[in-house]
Parts: sequence; structure tokens; C-alpha cells
Amino acid sequence: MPKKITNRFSVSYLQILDENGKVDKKLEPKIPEEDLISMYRWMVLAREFDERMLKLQRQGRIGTFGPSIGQEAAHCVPACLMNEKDWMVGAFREVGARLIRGETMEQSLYFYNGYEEGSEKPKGSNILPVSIIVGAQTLHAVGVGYSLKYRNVKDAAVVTFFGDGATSEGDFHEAMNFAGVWQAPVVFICQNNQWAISLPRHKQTRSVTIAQKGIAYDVPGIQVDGNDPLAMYVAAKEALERARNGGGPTLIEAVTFRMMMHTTADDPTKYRTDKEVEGWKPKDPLIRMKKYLEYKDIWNDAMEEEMRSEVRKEIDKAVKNFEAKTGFDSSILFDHTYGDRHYTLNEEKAEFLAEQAKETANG
Amino acid sequence: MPKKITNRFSVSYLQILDENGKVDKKLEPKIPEEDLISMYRWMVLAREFDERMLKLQRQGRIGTFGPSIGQEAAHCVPACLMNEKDWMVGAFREVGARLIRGETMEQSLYFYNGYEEGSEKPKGSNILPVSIIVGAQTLHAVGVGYSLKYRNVKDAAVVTFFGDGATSEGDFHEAMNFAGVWQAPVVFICQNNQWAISLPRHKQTRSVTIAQKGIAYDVPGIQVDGNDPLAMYVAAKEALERARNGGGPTLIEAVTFRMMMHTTADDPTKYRTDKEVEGWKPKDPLIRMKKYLEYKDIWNDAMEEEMRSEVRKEIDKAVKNFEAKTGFDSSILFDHTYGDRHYTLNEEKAEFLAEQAKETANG
Amino acid sequence: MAKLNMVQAINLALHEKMKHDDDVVVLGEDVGVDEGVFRVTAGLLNEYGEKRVIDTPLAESGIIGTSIGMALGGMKPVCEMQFSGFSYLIMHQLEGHASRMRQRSLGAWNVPLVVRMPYGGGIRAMEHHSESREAFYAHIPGIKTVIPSSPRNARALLISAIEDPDPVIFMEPKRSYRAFREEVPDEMERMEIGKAQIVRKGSDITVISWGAMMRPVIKAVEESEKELNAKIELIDMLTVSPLDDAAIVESVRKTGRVVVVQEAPKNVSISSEIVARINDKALLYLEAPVKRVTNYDVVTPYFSREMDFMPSPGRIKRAIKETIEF
Amino acid sequence: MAKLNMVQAINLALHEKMKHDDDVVVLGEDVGVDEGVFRVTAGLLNEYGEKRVIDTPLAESGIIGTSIGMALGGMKPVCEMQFSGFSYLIMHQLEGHASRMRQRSLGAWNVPLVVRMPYGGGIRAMEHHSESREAFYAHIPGIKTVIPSSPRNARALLISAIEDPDPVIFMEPKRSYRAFREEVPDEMERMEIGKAQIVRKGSDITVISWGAMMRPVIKAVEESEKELNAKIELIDMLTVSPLDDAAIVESVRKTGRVVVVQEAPKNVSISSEIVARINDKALLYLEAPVKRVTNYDVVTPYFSREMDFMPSPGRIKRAIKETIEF
Ligand SMILES: Cc1ncc(C[n+]2csc(CCOP(=O)(O)OP(=O)(O)O)c2C)c(N)n1
Ligand SMILES: Cc1ncc(C[n+]2csc(CCOP(=O)(O)OP(=O)(O)O)c2C)c(N)n1
Ligand SMILES: [Mg+2]
Ligand SMILES: [Mg+2]
Repeated sequence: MPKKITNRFSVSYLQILDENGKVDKKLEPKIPEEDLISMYRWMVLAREFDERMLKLQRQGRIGTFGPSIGQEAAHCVPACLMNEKDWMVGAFREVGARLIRGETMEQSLYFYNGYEEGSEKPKGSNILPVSIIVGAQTLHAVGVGYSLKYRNVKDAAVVTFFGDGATSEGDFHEAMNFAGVWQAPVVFICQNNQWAISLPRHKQTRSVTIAQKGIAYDVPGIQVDGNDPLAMYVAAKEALERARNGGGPTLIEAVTFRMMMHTTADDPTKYRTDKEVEGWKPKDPLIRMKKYLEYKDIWNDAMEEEMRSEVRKEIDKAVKNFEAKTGFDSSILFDHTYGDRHYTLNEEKAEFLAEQAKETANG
Repeated sequence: MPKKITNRFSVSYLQILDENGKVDKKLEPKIPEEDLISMYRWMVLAREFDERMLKLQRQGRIGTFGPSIGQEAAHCVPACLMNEKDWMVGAFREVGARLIRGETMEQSLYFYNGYEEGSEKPKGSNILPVSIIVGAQTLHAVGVGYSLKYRNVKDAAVVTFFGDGATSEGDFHEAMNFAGVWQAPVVFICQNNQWAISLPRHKQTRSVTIAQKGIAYDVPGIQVDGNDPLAMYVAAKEALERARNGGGPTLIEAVTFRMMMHTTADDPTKYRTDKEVEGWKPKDPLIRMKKYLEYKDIWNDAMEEEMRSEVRKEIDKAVKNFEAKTGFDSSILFDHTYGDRHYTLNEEKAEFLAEQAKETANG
Repeated sequence: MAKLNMVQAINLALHEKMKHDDDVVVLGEDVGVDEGVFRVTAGLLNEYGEKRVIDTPLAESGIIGTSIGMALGGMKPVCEMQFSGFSYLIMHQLEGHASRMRQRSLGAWNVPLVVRMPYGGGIRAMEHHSESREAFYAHIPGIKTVIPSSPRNARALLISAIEDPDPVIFMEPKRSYRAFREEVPDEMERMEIGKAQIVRKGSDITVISWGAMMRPVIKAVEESEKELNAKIELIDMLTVSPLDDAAIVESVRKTGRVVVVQEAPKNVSISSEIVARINDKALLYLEAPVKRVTNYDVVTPYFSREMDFMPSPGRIKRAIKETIEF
Repeated sequence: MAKLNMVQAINLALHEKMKHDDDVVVLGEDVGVDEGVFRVTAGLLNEYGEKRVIDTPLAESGIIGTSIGMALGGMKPVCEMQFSGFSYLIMHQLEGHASRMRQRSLGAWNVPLVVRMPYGGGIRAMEHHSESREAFYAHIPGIKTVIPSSPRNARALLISAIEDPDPVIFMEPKRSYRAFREEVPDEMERMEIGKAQIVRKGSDITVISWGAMMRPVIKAVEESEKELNAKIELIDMLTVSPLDDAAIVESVRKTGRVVVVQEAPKNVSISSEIVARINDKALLYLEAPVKRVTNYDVVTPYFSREMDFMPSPGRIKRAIKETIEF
């Protein structure tokens, strides 16, 4: 049936450094050498820390944990581009970005070991606590974005992370729509890692890209090779600048892959093949970054070894600090339910302490 | 920044009969004369019934009511194209479509007078009750659509109506996404009447069309002149056929206008100008349909007069029946809270009856 | 002192707080140009502009979710659910984030926001426009739920709610919006959240209620005093969570007899908790079972039937009589 | 007879109903290929195929909303919330549609669906994976809320829930999923929804609980019987709404003393309603205040602190002793 086409839209894909380490010269960003090395170091730290946490979990020294191995470029690179005024409103699969933005490894370890101490605010940094209700945090990001604009905070943006699965939730939709209407300075970064627990990307939604979902809200969307640190750099930088300069929100679909289980409680062999996972190994963002540093001639095996051993020492130290801390008090929760205390909570706290005393006496 | 465009999308606009009554010959559908007249009659009935209800409301004979005057083509025409196997899952601004699908005017009057009797199921027809929680019903439509497919009901589709405001709700998003993934036989008809109470369309969402929201889910979307009965006919027919033939969902944005207040409790002069409303008067779907019938030479003033008087008589009769019915029993609600009765509800019903008796005795 | 109705009194509180605190913003559906479907936000847009009085898209989770973000960003959002019947769309944000942020971060973050919502029946409105579901919110630790009953306390409580460091659900009895006027002092007045008010002193029986029910309750109490020649103590809860059980217990110790009147259905409600607190703290003082006068445990009826289910002055009087004579 | 754990028993019920009724379908996040994050839906996809075992997109309102549509379309959806902590996303569909459809249409429409959801703490899970919020659902007329406590009653109640003409919230105590095994009869067994079970007869005190708390409660009751030389009557509610107050009242009339144990916070909870029903119907039989052993009214703690807040056998025993000796 002939109709008049009135509106045209398109979605672009950005890749600069391909999986063989080949650089698209036309698109290559100019990044200072130390920044490149720093980015790489953060990605390595994120990887090594994830691997250590996996070990700790297996040893029963922390609880359930969802590794982000394979996704380091997608979240570490944007985090490296953020400044002190920016806010990070994350989900639960970007520990690397949290560290970059100022959270300590100790804090992460408390968090994954089930202590509220892991959700305290790192000094001088605006990172909201881990948000587990899929999609919900994207709305907080828009509200924070509004507050930045409202309070006239210059050169500031909000970066919010979420997964491919999150794009199915109503909250993601409402967040994108509010962000569009308000032109809120928010960079929406979808870590499309192809899976939401056992649901493959193509069953999550029928659209061929996540990026095109921006069209529904007139929010510019771009699909990026999320394992390509240079492409993530360029896309995140552009989006951050747009946000900071009053240009409104951006949706970045970072195409990546969850190399490990969903969480340590999950068994991915139930729903996907080794072959699929193997296929993604050569696309590893760390390998790719290293190749680029080598191509730039600013990296060698000795430097790699030194950096790795440094990083591991940092992690060792954090784990030690973490395990040294004891005497977590449970009764403090009564002090933080409200900002002021009501006598009924005082009564409950007294009862709690009395019961705890009796429990210890009898135990 | 140069990037590779990988996906292109477009949105089309359909108008066949313009507001001057000019027909686009290439697009003109072949509609049997009696169907044209029947469609027109239903639109007139819907208009006259709305006008009557407005009067009844002003006289305090029914409660709050949201007229659909000006939107008759957008909902009556698709309803005329539905068959007995189809389901209608509406919102609250398509009384005309309800009547077409088998609800009686008496029922509508019970409903708007606050009696559950107005939400009973009309015999032999699948119309769900009025759904006031904006957007929520679109998910029911997708579930019903799934059940049609699942139970192998041939040649059946679900039509769901909702407003421009509804597209902001998370439920709309989830409904579109599920419909896309399931390829559910659902026709989503957005009556974009430019206003959600006091919020104008452009503040509802930044996208220039509602139709383009389909792109987010790979659901074909089309923008239609919703005051053009022929365009609505063609678009709804295509969408219904697609659904019935296993082609999945469609999103139709019917561009129309809410000529009256949001509901009788609303005062639109607070937020919009007379001029805007006046501007839409020449686009009236009834005027346009009448012009078309005259152009087809199958209509004249005498016929118009006869039809109008017939329609009014029908309405008179319905209002009479409605007002004749008395003795609505309140205690029956206890019988329908659950499909079986629990003794606590029996106790409550007994208490209720006893209290009612005392109330009457004392009153 | 001016005689205001509740809509005007709430509106006054909003004006007062917005005037003195730039961080206070109002957002919701139709709160701006339309001034709210009940005109509660009248004059705000005009006075404070689009940035502080925000007509949002039609999405409740969007409203509360962005309000949480604003609060985290240092603002004080006062958002509106157009009707409490649509507030179930925000439960996950309330339970999952607004109520938790402070405790989960051991005080590092907090979410000082107010969610205003007209609630309750009796105005012949359509389905979903007449519920009374304060029990949902009261069951969530970390949230405070306030229900004023008159112009003066509505104004004072809203001031306090906006100044409160925590998320406050502020449920406005829409049936009382324009039902009566009351003197409201010129200077800004506050009432403590979490404190009930003894509206009337008495020694023979305690009647407890809140919100829209206070009007039929007062009528019933006044008539009962005369008819039964009894002294009735009347408590207006004002905050239903955290619950001021001290006020209840003190009164029960004196009277030994209690009637609780609520608009909500009975099952797992505030009235249940009040009975339970009396059990916990004053059982031995009871001389009769606590009598609950509530809605029934049926779906909220369409409007033509609703008054049959709503506690009426007559029903309340009968409950008072029965409990006194027990 | 086979000895099954609760996961296996619930799985058995699903297989049984799907085998005999084509209208029964299962949908939710990860219920298909993954067989559920707790493996409750094991084997279903294999046996009944993709059309009947549906891995949905990640959207809870989508799941319940389409389930309502399926139910209206004549099917019997058994949908899953992956954790009850995410079920607050469906409140508007439950309160607004599932619970109302029958009454608003005077019986013309009904919504026979089951929402299964693992609930409760004690498995060292992350935030939002350990709540116990049955009070929300119990406050909604038109919905039934069932909480099994053992493999056998879980299987029988789920069969009944699927056959029930109304929406049933089926809360599965995940802490008990694999904690123990029980003989489950070969033939399909049903248990009446809305009926409590007297698990143990006694005359000195009544202990009331449900769900995951039944395990610590049984331990406490057994030890208390010996230590206090008392006969304890133990009631497992099984359905928390509509509440079988007849069973409670009958027991209280006999024992005069009651301890209610629940995992949820105290304020406006099932325990409140139980106390209120005892007040309403058996107050004069009480020889001591009903003692409530519950979680505290704080935000559900992260997992390393949660057991400090959860009613322990020791705390339950102390409550029993105190109430007997009152
Ligand atoms: C609202 C909600 N529903 C369900 C869950 C359980 N859950 C946790 S993560 C997850 C999958 C998330 O997928 P995606 O958004 O792609 O993020 P990824 O885990 O792949 O990083 C699910 C279903 C949840 N946390 N929140
Ligand atoms: C979830 C929800 N929020 C708010 C309302 C109150 N309300 C009723 S209709 C309406 C506007 C609807 O706008 P639109 O979807 O464009 O439909 P229209 O009224 O224009 O037909 C609002 C805000 C509601 N019914 N449901
Ligand atoms: Mg994913
Ligand atoms: Mg509209």
C-alpha cells in the first residue's frame, strides 16, 4: 500500500579498533599516552579483581557475585572519561567503573559479603549504591540529571549503566522518555552482553539493535563495539560532551559479551554453548587494548608484567584489609531506618539488643 | 563523526480523504455502500450518545464521563472492521467502539452512573470492561492475543485502544515488546488526541510521531489521519489482516483531537485556547464522512434527517430503560469478590446486611 | 488568620515552602498549567516557573523514580500521584529504593521527598479514584505515612513533611478537600510527624480514626456523647506509620474501651495494627474487645454503591454504644 | 510415595497439572531453558515445549499483565516472579485488574492465574532477594495468598491454586526449598485454600506461623514442650488471606495463650491481623497478651546481618516461655 514516508531514522555502528588490532585511521581518537595506559591498567585491575572475587566466592569468603569479565571496555572506558562532577548511577555489573570513580576494593568486598558498609558513599565521588532492581536506577539517573541542570552545575553529566535485559522494563522506557522531554544530561550505557541470565538477546526484544530504541524518544542512539576501547572512548566522549553542553541524553548500545556465569549462583552451560563463548574470546577488550598499546609502541612485556604484579599486590592488600575488619554491628541498622528516630524504633532496638544478649548467653 | 549507518527506518503517514472532502484516488479503498453508511451511522450514534451523556451528566443523572467527540473515526471505523472472534481491549474513550462491538447503551449508562452492571460482558462479544489505569490494558491485549494463537483460534485479532498519554507508561512499552517477541495478533490503536488532560502531545514525549515508537520493538507503525475514516479503514484493515494471518502486531497512531473536556470534571480553558479547538472543527470526521457519502452519491439531507431521528429515538429508549432500572443490590458484591466464598466473607455479608437494616431503621 | 478549606491550606503550605527553599520543586501529572486536577497546586507555576513546577509525562514510576534522583541530587521534590489508586505503580521504587537508600548506605545517602496523593471515596468518582490503601505504605520500613484530616493540620503536616529528612507519603482525604473551612494561622506552623492528636478528652471510651473518617467520626462522637451521656476520648492518628502507640496506650489505660474507625478494608490494615499494639502494650486494661468499624473486604465498589460500604456515622455510633455497653 | 524436597514437590505439581490440562502454561524469566533459577520448572520445557513454557522478556508487569490476558482468554497461566522482591512491580496489575475483574463485572469475567514467587531470607542472597511481604497481597480483596511450608503441602496447595477460580499468590519459602525432604503421595493431592492446619495438638498455648518460619518454630515447639513440660498446639496458616480465623479462635478458646511467629516486619502485617481477629472473636479467652515474634521494622538487612533479625528458635522459645508464664 503506497503511503507517504514522512520521517526517516537510522542507526549507526561504531568500531575503530577491530578484533585483529587493526585501527580505522579516519576514526582513531587522539588519546594521550598516559591516559591510554591508565585506561588499560584499570581494565586489567577490573579483570584481576573479578577473578579474585570469583576465587573468594568459591572459598565461601564472599557471597554471590556477578562478574563482568569481558565487558571491561564497555564500562571502564566511559568511567575513565568522567570527572568529579559527574554522577555514576550503575546497576550491578560494572565494578571496574565503580573503582575508577572512587569506590575502594574493600567496599566492593563488604558489599559482596553482605554488609551495608559496601554501599556507603565514597568520599568526594557521586556513585549511587549498586542497584539490583533491573532498570529502576535509570530513572534515578534522569532525576539526578535534572538536579544538575536545575542547580546549574556546569560541565556535569550522569552516566547510567544497565543491561540488555533492562531495556525490557517499563522503568527504562520511562527514563528514556523523561530524559528526552527534559533534555536531561544523561548518558545511557547499555552493556548489551547478549544474555539476561538465560535469555538470549533476540528473545529479549525483536528489534535488531538496542540503539534504535532511542528513536522512540528522539534520543540519539548509537551501536558501538563494546569490546573496542577506542570506539567506547569516542562514543562516550561525544555523549558526555553532548550532555555537559546542554545537548541532552544519548543512548549507547555497547555490544559486548558476558564471558562468565550470570552470577556465581548460575550455571550457564544449561543454556548456552561453549562454542559461543569461545567465539567471543578473540574479541576480548584487554587483548585488543594491549595490541593497540603495542602498535602505538608504548607497551612491552616487561611493563605488562610489572603492572600485573602491582595490580595483584593492590588487590592482595584490599583483601587483607577486608578480612581484617570484624565486629560489624547489627544494631546500627535501627539508627539508619529514618533520619530521625521514632520511639517505637528505640523500643525495637532495645528489644533487639536484649534478645541478642540472651541469644549469646544461651548459645 | 563518521560512523557506518547500519539500519534505516521510516514512518509513513496515511491520509486518503482530506478535510475538504478530496479523495486520493490511488489510495481509495473499495468499501461496499452499505458498509459506508453503516460506519457513518455508528459514528453519528457515538456522537449523539456522547452529547446525550454530557447532558445527563450536567443534570446529575450520571457521574463523571469522558466524551470522545471528534475521535469517532479513530475508534468506530476499526470497530466496524472487527468480527465476532476478535477481542476489544479498550481504555475509556471509545464508547462508540463498545457499542459497535455489542455493548448496549444501557450498559454504558450503568457504568457511568457507577454501577458494576455496566461492566458485565455483553453476550457473544469479547469486550473487556473499561480500563482506567492508563496503559495497563495493552498488556491484557497481548495476553489475549497469545491465547488466540495458543488455542488456534483462526482469523482472530485483538484490538487495543489507548491514548497518546498512555505511550509514556511502562506498561505500553512492555506490551509492545512482548507483542513483538511473541508476534501476537494485536492491533495497537493509539488515539493521539493531542492532549492527556492538560499535557500537550509535545510535552508527553520528544518523538515527532507516536508511530515511530514501534521501531523500538520492530513492530510496524504507521501514522494515520485519525479523522479520516477512509485512512482509518485502510490502516485498520491492513493491521487486522496482518494480525489474523500470523503477521504479528501493528501500531497505528490515529492523529485526532479531543474536542471536549478531558472528563466532565475537567475545565480545558485552563490549558488550551479556543483557537486550537476551532482549528480542528473543519477536520471533523463526521463532516468528512458525510461529504464522502455525498460525493459517492449515496446520501442526502433526507436520509441524514431520518437517520439522526432514528438514532435519537434509540438513545431515548436506552435512557428510558436505564432510568427505569432500580433496586440495585449492594450486597451482591460479596458474592463476586471470589469465585468461591470464604466464611469470613459470609460473616461480613451478614454484618453488612444487618448494618444496612439498622441504618434504614434509624434513617 | 484565614478560614481556608483543605485544598487552600495544602496549597498555602506548598507556596510557603517553595518561597523559602529553592530546592523544593513540585512535579506530577497536570500539576502545572492545570494547577492540579483538584487545584491543589494553584498559582505555583505562575509564581515559580516551569523548572520548579513540572508537568511530567504520564508515568508514575517515572515521577517517583526521577524524584528519587532529584532528592539524591540535593533537591526536595514534592511529587504528586494524581490519585492514590495509581500509586501502586510506584511500589517497587518506594520499597526498593526510596525507603532503603538511607539504611543500605548507613546514612550516606538519603531521599527527602514527599509523595502527595488524594485518597479515599465519597466523591462519586470512577473506579480507582476511591481507594484507601495506606496499609501498603505503612508496611514499608523507612517510609513515613501521614494522613491529615483538616485544613490546619494538613498545612502544618505538609510543612513538616517537606522538611522531613525521609520519604513521606502524604495522603490527602479528597472527600474533605472542600468539605469545610478552618482557621489557619498566618505564620508557618509545623506539626510533628509520628504524633497523634487528642482531639477531645474523655474517660469512658477511646475512638481512634484518621483522614476522611474524622468527619463522620466527630459527628458520631458528638451525638453519642449526648445520647449515651458518655465522655468520649477522640484520637486523630495523623501519622499512620510510624504509629504513635503511646498516645493510644495512654488513652486505653484510662478508658478500657476502644473503637477504631477506618475507611480501608479490614484485613491486614492500620486498624489491625492498632488492635495489635493495644494487645502488646495495654491488653490488661481492656474491658471490651476493640471494635473495628471499617470497609468490608471486598473490591472497592463503583461509586453508586460505595457509600453503602463506607463507615457511616450511624454505624460508628452503634459501635460506640455496643462497646460502652459491653 | 517418594521423598521429595520442596523444589521437587512444586515441580511435581506443575508437571501434574500441565499433563492433564492443556490450558495450563508456565511463564516468567528463565523458567524455560534454565528451568528456573531454583530449578523449580525443571523438565517442563522439554516435556511441554516453548508454547507452554515461556521464557519472557525481563519485565514483571509484562508477565502479570499478559497472564491476566491469557486468563481472560481461557488459559490458566502459572507465572513466576523470579524473587518476591521484584513483585512490587506488579502491584498495579494485581490491585487494579487481577483482583477486580470478577467483582467489577459481577462474575462475567474472572482471572484464574497463579503467581509463584520464592520469598524470604536465610540463603545469603543479595538485596531484594530476602523479603517477606505477604502483607501487601493479603490487604487486596479478590486475591488469595498461599504460603506452603513443606514439600507435601506445597505440592497439594499448588494443585489447588492452579484449579482455583481466582488469582492466587503462591509464595514459596526459598529457605525451605532444599532444606528437607518429605513423603509426597503418588496420587495427586489437594489441600483447601483458606484452611489452616493444626500441625500438633496441645492445650497450654497456641503457636501460629507459616512458611519458612515453620522450621524454627517446630524446633522451638519441640524443645519447649520438653523444657516447659507443656502441651503446645501448633497451627500452620498455609493461607494468609483469606485467613482461617476459625482455626485460630477454636485453638485460643482452648489454650488462652498465643505466640505468632512471622518472618516479615511487625508493622501492619499478618501477625497484626491475627491479633486483631483474636480480639474480634476470642478476646475474653485470652490469659496473656498475644506475643508477636517478628522481624523488626527496619529495612531488610543485607545478608550478613539478616540472621540477627530473623526470629530464631531461641527467641521463639523465650516468647513461648514468657507467654506460658505470664
Ligand atoms: C526487576 C528485576 N527483575 C528480575 C531480576 C533478577 N535478575 C537479576 S539480573 C537479571 C538479568 C539482567 O539482565 P541484563 O539486564 O541483560 O544484565 P546482565 O545481567 O546481563 O548484566 C535478572 C532477571 C532483578 N534483579 N530485577
Ligand atoms: C496510571 C494512571 N495514571 C493517571 C491516571 C489519571 N488520568 C486519567 S486519563 C489521563 C490522561 C490520559 O491521556 P491519554 O492517554 O492521552 O488519553 P485521553 O484521555 O487523551 O483519551 C490521566 C492522567 C490514570 N487513569 N491512570
Ligand atoms: Mg545482559
Ligand atoms: Mg490523549
